[in-house]
Amino acid sequence: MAGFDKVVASYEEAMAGLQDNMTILAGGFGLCGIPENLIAEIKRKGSKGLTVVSNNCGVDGFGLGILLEDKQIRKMVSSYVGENALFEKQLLDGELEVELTPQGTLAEKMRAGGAGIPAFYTATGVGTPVAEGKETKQFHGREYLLEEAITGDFAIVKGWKADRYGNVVYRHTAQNFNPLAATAGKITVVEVEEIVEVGELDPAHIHTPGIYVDRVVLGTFEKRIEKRTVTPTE
Amino acid sequence: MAGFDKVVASYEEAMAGLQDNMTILAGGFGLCGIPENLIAEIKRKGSKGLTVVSNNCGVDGFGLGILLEDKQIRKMVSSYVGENALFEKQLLDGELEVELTPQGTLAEKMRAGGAGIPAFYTATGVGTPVAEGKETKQFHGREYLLEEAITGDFAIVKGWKADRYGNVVYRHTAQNFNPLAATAGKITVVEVEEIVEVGELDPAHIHTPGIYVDRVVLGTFEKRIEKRTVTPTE
Amino acid sequence: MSLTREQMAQRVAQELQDGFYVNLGIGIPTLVANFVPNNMSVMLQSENGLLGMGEFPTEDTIDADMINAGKQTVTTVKGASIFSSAESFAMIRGGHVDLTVLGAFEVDVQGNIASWMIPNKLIKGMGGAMDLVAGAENIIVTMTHASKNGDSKLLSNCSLPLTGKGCIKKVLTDLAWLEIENGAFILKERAPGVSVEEIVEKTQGKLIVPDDVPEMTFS
Amino acid sequence: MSLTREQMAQRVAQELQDGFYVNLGIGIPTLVANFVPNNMSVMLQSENGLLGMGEFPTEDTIDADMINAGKQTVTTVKGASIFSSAESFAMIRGGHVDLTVLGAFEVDVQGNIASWMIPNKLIKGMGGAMDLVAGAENIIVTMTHASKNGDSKLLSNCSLPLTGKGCIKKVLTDLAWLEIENGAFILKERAPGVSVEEIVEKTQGKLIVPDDVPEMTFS
Repeated sequence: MAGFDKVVASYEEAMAGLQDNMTILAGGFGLCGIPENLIAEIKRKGSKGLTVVSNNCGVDGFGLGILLEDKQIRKMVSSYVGENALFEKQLLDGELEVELTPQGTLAEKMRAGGAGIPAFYTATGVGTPVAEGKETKQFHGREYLLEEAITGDFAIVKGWKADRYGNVVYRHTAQNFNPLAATAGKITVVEVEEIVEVGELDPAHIHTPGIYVDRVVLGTFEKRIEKRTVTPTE
Repeated sequence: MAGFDKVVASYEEAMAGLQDNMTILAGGFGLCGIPENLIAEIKRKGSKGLTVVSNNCGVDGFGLGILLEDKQIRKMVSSYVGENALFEKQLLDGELEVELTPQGTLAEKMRAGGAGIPAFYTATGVGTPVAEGKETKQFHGREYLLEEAITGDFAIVKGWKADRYGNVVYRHTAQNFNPLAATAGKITVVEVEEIVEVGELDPAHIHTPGIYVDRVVLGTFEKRIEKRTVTPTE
Repeated sequence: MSLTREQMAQRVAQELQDGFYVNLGIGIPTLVANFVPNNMSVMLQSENGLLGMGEFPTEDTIDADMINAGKQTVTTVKGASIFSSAESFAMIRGGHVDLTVLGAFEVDVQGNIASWMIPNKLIKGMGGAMDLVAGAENIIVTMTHASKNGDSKLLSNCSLPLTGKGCIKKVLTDLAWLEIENGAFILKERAPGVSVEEIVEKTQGKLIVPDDVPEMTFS
Repeated sequence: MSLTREQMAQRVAQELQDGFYVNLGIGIPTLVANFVPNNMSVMLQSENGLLGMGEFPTEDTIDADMINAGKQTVTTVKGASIFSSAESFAMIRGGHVDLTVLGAFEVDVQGNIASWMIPNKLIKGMGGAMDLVAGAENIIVTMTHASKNGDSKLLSNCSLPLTGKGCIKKVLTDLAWLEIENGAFILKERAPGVSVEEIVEKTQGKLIVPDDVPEMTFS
């Protein structure tokens, strides 16, 4: 089944074809489940003018934050940003554009992008700055906003395990936006901790079927923790 | 965790509260993964004037087909019907109304109903009889139809295993419409082949989280096969 | 000679590429799976929620919970995945399936297709056909070129209610391989032994006949 | 005396019911989990994709892949489920969460809430707050009754950009428990030792004071 073998040998190959001014959808929530090595490869490549769609923008020196260092990001589409000083500076200096999108709407926009739904209605954001310039419509006596789908030139995704056909499972809450981004990229690249034999993943428990995935690359991960909270042991 | 114990002792309890003229969403595709005992309980109860939303309407004498015998169904919302003679007769006699809905639109309408999306756009059905009376809108130069969400007074669902909290997994292609119906019922009832200990299902592999489920009932199933196709063994 | 059902399936199979995800409709399209070239793999998507459909089971392995969109008992291949109907149609509607093959009653020069409803006959429903034709980039319609009465099924305007609008670009009939472009059928290949004249006669919609119309080959 | 943060959490916890699925925001709402009555169970939903959030892990069990919406490392309880952000907000937007508790800058008599944006200050974003207030039937807002400058946060019209419109019915401040009905705050309970006069003085929006306003009790 050579035609279904999605595994590439290097990160360079994984991000081949990335060009300036492209739109990239990235999985992850905070620093959890972020495609950290694919982000590093984008930094190495030096592509500029990028639009990045991701719930957050990393921190100074890690995650998407490192793409700010060489001003590679032109625009962020996110629900929550600014955990990093560099982000704040570039935003205030007008070097970075931000489109704030409610978290649930952002998730649904990516899902819609992958699912051939060009737009959907939601009550989220009605009467708020998010509603500016958007169509509204009443259903059953309540007002809803029309929100359009998002797709990307690339989707960069962090999985736990994948097989060569690109079937992916995620680990714990590192799932988050990853399966949604995976559906909505023209080229979807998944980096994983482990590549397993085809047939090893239970068909009923695959989170992202291989049909959405173009490339799989094996990586090692730092997995930085943003807020380390522990229960002291007695 | 008594408050989360969804298990009921009988099918009578499982369908308590069902009244005439209610809307019922049913999982299943053909005869695969249908809530066969919950359907039988609806027949036993004798509720009339029902609107049933289900991809198909069973066959003569099995599945939703048995609700035709006493004319309990007023209206079917389905993508494909008429595998049963009784269905055809009642339709031609004007005793039964049918709203044909493309299969993917039907699935998405149920998902939307559960997800608080009152309506979405799809290219499916543009320029066909399905588009009659529906709003259309252009996105990126293509025409799309506005389709509204579906919710039900009851959702009747067939699972494989559930725990007492109502977390459900489905078996093979018996999944189909079941997880979608499960999200969109005011009262969601799941019948299963096995009730397992809480904690036994892997949190990352639960198909329907318990938050969607109101009642769980244990049953035994005939699982009739509609088209038995086999590869002869040598 | 007009093509047999098997030859039609064989011709469609020539359009497959290694690594294609394919949805095959009921009838002739289903037979395409039997003609996948040996040096090639495709994965079959079944819209009830299965990617990686395998052969029919044996009597020993038959399972009521494992069926395809035609409601036949099937198996899975290695690397298959199983999911909900919403996920299945997200794949289809989202354009992730590489090739869709399905039957039809009529096709016209605008790329319209009618395949589900004959007025005044019992209407069973469109099933997943409307989603499939709206979602796919790459669709092949398989049907006989004309009805038993000799009425052409390749029309200037479909006479039956549509399944989809402007979505068909490739048609294989028992007589010819045609593509739809700029409001016309282009005759690309003819069945072995079938004359251009017969195809012209049996095609009601505008037909463009290039200077050279090769015969189909079956290797 | 105005309520402490712990007392506020304790008062909110009195609104819990056995079997509730609850989403708790950052700050005081998070503390509510510490006051769930012994005879009762609730399941905590965290909008990054977790239903059944447990306590913080130990140093031995800490896992970067297991966090909550506040980005804190957590554990799961038995019977938890983990899913995508789209599924998580399907639950929230679809009204499946029984109670949502969150903080705010301002609330007004129309049930509007402002909680995410102060113009001319750096805007970090709304995160999931807009989805939470739009989706939930049952929301409790927790905040101080007035700012440190003494400016009321219970207004006739929110002055800051909204998080949600007409969605708030219950507010707990450090001074009072109030409900919003027909364009007014209804004073339901006052913090122990706090006078009705003080609450009236610190409430800018229309306030209805019933004849009897009991003190809160903490058992």
